Amino acid sequence: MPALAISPTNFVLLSAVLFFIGLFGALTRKNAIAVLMCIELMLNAVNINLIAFSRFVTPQLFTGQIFAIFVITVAAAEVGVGLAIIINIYRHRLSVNLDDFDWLKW
Amino acid sequence: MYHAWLIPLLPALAFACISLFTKQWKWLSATLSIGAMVSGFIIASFVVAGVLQHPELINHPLVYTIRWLSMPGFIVNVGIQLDPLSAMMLFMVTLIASLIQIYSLGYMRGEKGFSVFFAYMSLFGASMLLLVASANLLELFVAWEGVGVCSYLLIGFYNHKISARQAAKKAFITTRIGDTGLLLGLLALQLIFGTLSISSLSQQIPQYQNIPLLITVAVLFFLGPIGKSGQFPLHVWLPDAMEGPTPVSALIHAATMVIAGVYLVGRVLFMFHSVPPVMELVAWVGGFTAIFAATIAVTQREIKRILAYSTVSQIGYMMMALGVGSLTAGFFHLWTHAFFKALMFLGAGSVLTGLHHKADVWEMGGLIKKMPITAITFVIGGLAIAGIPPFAGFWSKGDILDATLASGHVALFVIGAFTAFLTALYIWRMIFLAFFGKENPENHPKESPAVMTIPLIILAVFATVGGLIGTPWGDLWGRYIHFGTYVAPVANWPLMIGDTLLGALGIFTAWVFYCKDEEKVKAKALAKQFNGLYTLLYNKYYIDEIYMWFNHTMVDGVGRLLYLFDIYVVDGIVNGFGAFTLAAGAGLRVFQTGRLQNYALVFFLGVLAVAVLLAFTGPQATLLLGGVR
Amino acid sequence: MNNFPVLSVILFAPVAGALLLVFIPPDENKLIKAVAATATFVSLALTLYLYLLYDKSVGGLQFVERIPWIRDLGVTYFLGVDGISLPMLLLISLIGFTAIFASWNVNMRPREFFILFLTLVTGVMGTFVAQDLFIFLLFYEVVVIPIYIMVVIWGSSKRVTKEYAGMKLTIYLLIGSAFLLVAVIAVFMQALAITGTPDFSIYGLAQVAFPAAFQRWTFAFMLFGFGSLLSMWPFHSWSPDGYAGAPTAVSMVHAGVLKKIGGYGLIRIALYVLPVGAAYWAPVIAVLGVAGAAYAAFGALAQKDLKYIVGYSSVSHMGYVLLGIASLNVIGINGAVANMFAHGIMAALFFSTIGFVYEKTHTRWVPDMGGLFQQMPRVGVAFVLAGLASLGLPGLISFVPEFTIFLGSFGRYGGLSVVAIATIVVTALFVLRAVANTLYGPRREEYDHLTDIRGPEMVPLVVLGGVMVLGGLVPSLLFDMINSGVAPLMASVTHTLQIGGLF
Amino acid sequence: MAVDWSLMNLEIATAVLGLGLLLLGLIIPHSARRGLGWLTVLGLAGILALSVGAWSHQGMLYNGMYIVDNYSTFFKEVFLTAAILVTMGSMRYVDEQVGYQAEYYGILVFALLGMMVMASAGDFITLYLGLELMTIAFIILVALRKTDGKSVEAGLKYVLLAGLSSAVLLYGLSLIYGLTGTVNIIQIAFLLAGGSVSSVLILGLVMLVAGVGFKISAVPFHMWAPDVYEGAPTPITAFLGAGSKAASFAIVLRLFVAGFSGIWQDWALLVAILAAITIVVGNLVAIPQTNIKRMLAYSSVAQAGYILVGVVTASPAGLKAVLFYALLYVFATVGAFTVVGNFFAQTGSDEIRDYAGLSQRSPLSAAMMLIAMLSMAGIPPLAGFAGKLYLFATVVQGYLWLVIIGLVMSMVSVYYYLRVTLVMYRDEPLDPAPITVSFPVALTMIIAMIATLVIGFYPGPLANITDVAARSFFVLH
Amino acid sequence: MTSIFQVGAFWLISAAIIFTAILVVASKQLVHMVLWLAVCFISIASLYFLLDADYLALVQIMVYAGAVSIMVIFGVMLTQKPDIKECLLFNNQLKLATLVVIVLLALTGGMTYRADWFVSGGTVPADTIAYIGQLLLSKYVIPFEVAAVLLLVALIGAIVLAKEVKPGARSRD
Repeated sequence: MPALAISPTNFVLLSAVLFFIGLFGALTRKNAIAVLMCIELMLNAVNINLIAFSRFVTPQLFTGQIFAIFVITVAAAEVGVGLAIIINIYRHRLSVNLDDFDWLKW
Repeated sequence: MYHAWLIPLLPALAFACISLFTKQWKWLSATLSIGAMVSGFIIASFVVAGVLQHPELINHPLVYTIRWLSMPGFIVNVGIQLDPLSAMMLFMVTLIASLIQIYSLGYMRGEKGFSVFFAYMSLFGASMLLLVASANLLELFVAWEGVGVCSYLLIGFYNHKISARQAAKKAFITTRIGDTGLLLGLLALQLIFGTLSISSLSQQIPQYQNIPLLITVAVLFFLGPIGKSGQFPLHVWLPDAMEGPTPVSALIHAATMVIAGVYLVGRVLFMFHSVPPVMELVAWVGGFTAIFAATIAVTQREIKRILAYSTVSQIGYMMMALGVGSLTAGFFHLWTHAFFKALMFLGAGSVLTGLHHKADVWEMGGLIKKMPITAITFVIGGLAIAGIPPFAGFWSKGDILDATLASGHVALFVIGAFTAFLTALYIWRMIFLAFFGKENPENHPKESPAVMTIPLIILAVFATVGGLIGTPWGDLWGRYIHFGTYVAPVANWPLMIGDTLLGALGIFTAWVFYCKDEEKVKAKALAKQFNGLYTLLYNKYYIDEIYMWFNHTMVDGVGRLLYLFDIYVVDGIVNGFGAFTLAAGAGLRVFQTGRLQNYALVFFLGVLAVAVLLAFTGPQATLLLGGVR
Repeated sequence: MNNFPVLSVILFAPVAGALLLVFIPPDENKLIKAVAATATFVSLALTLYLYLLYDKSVGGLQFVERIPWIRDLGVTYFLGVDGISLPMLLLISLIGFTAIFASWNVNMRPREFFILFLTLVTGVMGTFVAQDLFIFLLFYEVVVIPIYIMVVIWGSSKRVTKEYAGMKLTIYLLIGSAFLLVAVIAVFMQALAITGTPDFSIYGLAQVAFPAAFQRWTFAFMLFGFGSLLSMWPFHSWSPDGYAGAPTAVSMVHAGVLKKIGGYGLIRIALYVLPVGAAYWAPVIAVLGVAGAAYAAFGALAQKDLKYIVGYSSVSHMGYVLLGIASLNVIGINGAVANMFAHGIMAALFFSTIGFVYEKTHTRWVPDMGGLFQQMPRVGVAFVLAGLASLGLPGLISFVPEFTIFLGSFGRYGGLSVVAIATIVVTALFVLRAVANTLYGPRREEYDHLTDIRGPEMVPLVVLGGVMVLGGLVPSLLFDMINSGVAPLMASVTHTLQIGGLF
Repeated sequence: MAVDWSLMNLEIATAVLGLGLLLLGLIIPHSARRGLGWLTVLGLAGILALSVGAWSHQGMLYNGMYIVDNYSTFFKEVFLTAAILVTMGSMRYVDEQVGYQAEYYGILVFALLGMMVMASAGDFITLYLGLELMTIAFIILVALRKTDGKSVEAGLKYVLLAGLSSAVLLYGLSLIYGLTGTVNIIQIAFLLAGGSVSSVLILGLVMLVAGVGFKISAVPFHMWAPDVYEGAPTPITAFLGAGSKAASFAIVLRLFVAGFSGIWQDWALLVAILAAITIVVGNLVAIPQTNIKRMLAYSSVAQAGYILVGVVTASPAGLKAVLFYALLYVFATVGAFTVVGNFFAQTGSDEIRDYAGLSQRSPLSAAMMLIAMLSMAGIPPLAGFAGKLYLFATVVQGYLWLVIIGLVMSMVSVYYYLRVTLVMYRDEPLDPAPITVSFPVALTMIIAMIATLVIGFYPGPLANITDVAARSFFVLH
Repeated sequence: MTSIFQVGAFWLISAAIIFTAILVVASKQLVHMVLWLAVCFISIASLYFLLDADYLALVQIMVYAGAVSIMVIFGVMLTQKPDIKECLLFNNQLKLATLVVIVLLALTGGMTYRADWFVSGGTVPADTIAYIGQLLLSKYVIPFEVAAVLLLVALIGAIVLAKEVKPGARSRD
């Protein structure tokens, strides 16, 4: 039933939605850790893209999958560093509210 | 005669030498200056002798030049042009300048800038001599301006006096206005004829056809003489010029500055002659100036001021003569006038030294007893200028009136005649007031030293016999100095008698008013009766005031206006740009709030912008608008 | 020519001096000045030597040095002088030398002062000897920064603060140079596109036939760049403030020479490389020039500060220069170049004199002065000399140039020239006023203690005054040289124009 | 296939150096850690020598996944130069202000490694990893002054915003991968050579522009730069400005000039506009700054705009101009920031007004600052002039407006540079105590100064080298 | 893939993903956020199964649902103020952000929706792990190494940054 057939488009749209949900959170949540999580959502959206394309476009080459693996690795590293910094700044300002961090401006 | 080029050079060297080296040693400086001038005079007399032996020079002047400047389309060769005219001028200028400098030895004794004075005098003489001898109009212009600047320096010699500094400025600016016209004239000539050498111009101009253009050029050209020779309406500087030391006034009025204008007109008479309307202009300017200045002179009180206006008037006379086409008469008067005017100025100077610079003739009187030589020489000068035979003035003035009448300018003749009467009147008014009548008890005059009186005597001799070279019976002058073909003069008895009577009448009137009645009641009554006229004349028709007003209101006004425009509008725009830039910087800065998520938002706004830009501008935008490929 | 790189020596003698100064202890006051004077004197002597050695009959570039510099841009280290640049080189050598003595009494951080000053001198020299646009630009802006620093440190604040004046001057000239740079890059790339070989040398670019439209806008840009440097009306407003703010030496060099780079560039580069554009814009240049001449003369009339008077008068004189350039014929451009030289000498003398007056009386405000002739006759002489020169008195250096400018432009822009000539009366008016109110008039006791200039302070008066008189009495000294440079240049230009069929 | 690992000598050496530093940091006593700086310098110098030796030793690994051409080698040399200068200039600063020498130098070296990978990356995956390696290393370095709240805040802003931007970049990469079925740039270029664009390609392009625009801090993706630059330890700011930016340009060129050359006319105008906006905004906002680090940060934003000009034409000339500018910009930036760091280490201030009388307190510093700033402003005879000449020469035909904007704004920039000059040279010092310049710092300044002057006066050699590098780039693609 | 199961599974999973994602963004408590995030990750992993990327699915579960979530939990724990009251969930740019996001989403959707993707008929080999492992160590060894270094750097960095600064630490270093 072609009408229902799942084409890459579906996945792309799904990932787009996920991406922008994450983006919305990243733009609006006050809490630094929350923003970090939202960024993870966005990266996952990218992964969905990659793997979907890997499945549909280059099934035998695994390019997308490997790309996704690296993305996941980097994401994990980023989360680690990010959290470390957030903890650090929490020590300084006793807050993780991003609106409080405006010593550097203009 | 072939060393005429030395004549301007020597004084110039003297000037350089004095101003650079020998300033400290007064007498050395003076000697240098006088020596240069006198030797110049000696050479000049040889030159005159040479010219007299070579009558062919009249039509084929002796010219020798060197290259001064050359570029494609503009070549200037400077040098000496010798013909009777220039020879005569060289002779006259050197003679009078030498006498005046000798006289200055006494007059300037003890002045602070003694040697500076002599330096300036030398430069003054040098410039005038160069002007006279120059073979090229540009060279002549250089000398012309040199004369101007020297007069500026000398008039402002007492630079601590406010009046002196104003007079100097006035003299320079006023003449400068005229010179602008002259400069334009020169430019035009150079453009039209491609040369400024007098001799070649004298060949080319008479053939030139474009009369209207030539008229403009000539009129512009004539502005120069108007300024330099203090013709109306640029005469205002001349009377003030007596702010300088008296010898300077003498030099300016008699031998150098003011006659430069006359000389120039005479030099290029071939140009004016080929455009009759301009000749008329010259004649009328001269005539008007003559009577105009004479009327003013009648009412003045200061001795030098009276003489100054008389100069203006006499120069007007010469101009009139040239205007009616008589080079001979004009220059003859120039020649005689030089002597008696120098004589009278120096006399006035001697009087002033005697009276410790009290200048008002009404406060003098009876000086003849205390300073006989001065007085007698002065009287001779008076007779000369009043045109009493056989003194020099009689002959030259007679020639002028003769020429005017002969050329059919009756109106001008009448003016001239009346001026002659006025001249006699005001000069003798001065003489009677100053030298005759009863003495003024406050004054303790005494005769000046020989070094001052001897020049007076020499000049007096010339003022007496100087005219005899131009009588209808022995017309040496006219044979050498004339324009076009030479016509031997014939004795015009009625005119001669008329002149004499006019002069005598003037003297008599003066005697009646200012000598016969000790108290001068008549004169005062007359002045009272015509009070308005009197004040008008006494204030020189208020022309100075008008000029002052124009200068300070209009010119300075414009200046101030433009300056404000500059700092507020032009500068305002510049600063406006600057301010705008700074404001833009400060404005954009506000977006940098320091809020991380604002930054993120801006980032994605940027994404949006880029997306729109790419999707809707690129070459394939149309195909993308539908979102289809 | 023997292959001794004399131009490079002239160029880098001041730099050597500056480097030497770096190693002199900053308090060795006299020594520092001596070194600076020596360095500039070397340049001056060599320049005079070249001036005498230059073969006018041959003309063209002489004493050429060329070393390939940047191959891919076709840049060569290409030095040489012709009849136009040599007088300019002489000018900067003279003024650089005399300015050292004019600032003989600088005792505040003298070492830095003279280091910067020597750099400045080198920069200006470089622009005149460089025959390669790239090298030209290198030197062109070297001068800006030293000037700024000198103004803000050693300058003086009057109507405007020296910071404002310096910044205005600097930014103004830099913006101008930005447009110049645009034009240069465009010309270079266009030439590259036409000929295929990169070449930055002025001569090489002049051989390229650029399309007319292209020439029009590039010339306009160059005109703006050079014009603002030449203080072309209405881009002049930096100039009076700048001079007023600057220390004496800078005023001398800036008014004396730096401005002239603008005129030099207009003739030697813009006109030479883009004749069609020049022909197109010439009327505009003429109008702006005359407007500037008259406008600035009147503006000077309203000034009370001596430096402002001279500042405006220099704007006015540059107006004449522009008029001469606009006449686009040999006579006019001869006059323009000569007038740049003349005005340089005169302005330098003016500013050095004003510097001395200011140094001694601590005022430049004309109403506060008067009768200075009695206390300082030599200063007075210098001032009067400069003044007379600036009102174009025959017998001084600036008359014949002005006359030739008028002569050159009269045929083309009759009316405009008449206005310009009439302006000299106004010039006379304000100059004589300044002279009268500063030097003449009753003696003022408060200045009785002042000492006249003497010793080293006399150098500017003697040297510059001498040149002034000499150049006035024997103009051919200057004009033969200039003509030997202008005539061939105009020959090539007119040739192109006739091919372009403009007139 | 046979893999010629010798092509990766530089990277391997760098990695070894980094690991060695970290290990040494563990074993040697604290007192000895100060020596690590010199060790780093020596090591990097050795690698630089190696890279010079490896010049035109070109080739590809895994058919174009890793490209070693003169282009990448030149960039690696640029990074190495920057790293060496930064390390030398930062020793004292690190010892006194930061601590953690081992970690500092080690991570700095790894950041360098990341840049090198970026320079040679031939496909998206390598490119992305290199980018992230550099970014994470920088995040850590930025936040390393833990005692300073500003530093940590800068770190936080950097990590979050960098995360966002790399997410966007990745999204774009994924789309293009989906469109072309490959991540290999050369193949993508081949596939896109037709020049037909689909909407998805455009979308991917947009995301890529945003992602790399963030890295090169092009307006409007620059917002992070001023804050991070100001907060970061000064030497790191220098390295961010010089190295990170250059590396990002390396990938910009790979992606756009090589990858998307087929659809050049689609993005040329966009890049031109971005360049113009970046130049204008960067310079304008720099004017009102009072903190010198922040001012230099904005000016470096503007500099990114200038470099971007070279990308517009996607021509060898433009590429060459970019390479040329990248190197000279390293000297200017590192020089200026070294002065700032040294000054801060002794006075604890970054305020411009405190620089009063620097010309008397430390003539060398003042001169360095002046020369660096004038070079950035492009005033002859400094290197910046030659660089701008090369950059704008490429666009003068077709993008005249860009040339005018760029040059006029560069002259405007002189305004704020001169304000600093004014303070340094005219004002009398508030505290006459001289600013001591330790040997390594002095060395850094002198090298930077001489390089700036020499490149300005005699750009010939560098021009030739960059020319060769640029050509090698086009040989491969 | 057209079999009804796959289709149904896709819709189901995507619904779950979006739903949980929204919850993540919207939930007040950070802890809840983390939990929903974990759920979201798991459902994404199941999507990977659907896409025959079983190895990826495992990695996803282990790294994301496992490691990352735990780390985040720690982070949350360490940064909780005594009184955990998020006075306001969203910052003041909510409206503008919403607008931008929606527009961008619309744009992206519009641009990707009708694009037809090149779909190769090929199928994914059975055991992906072997292939991937082989590729990672052969073709993708350079990125692999770089990733290793990256992790090392991140590790050290995290330690250095998270480490408590002892008083007087500065004087020692």
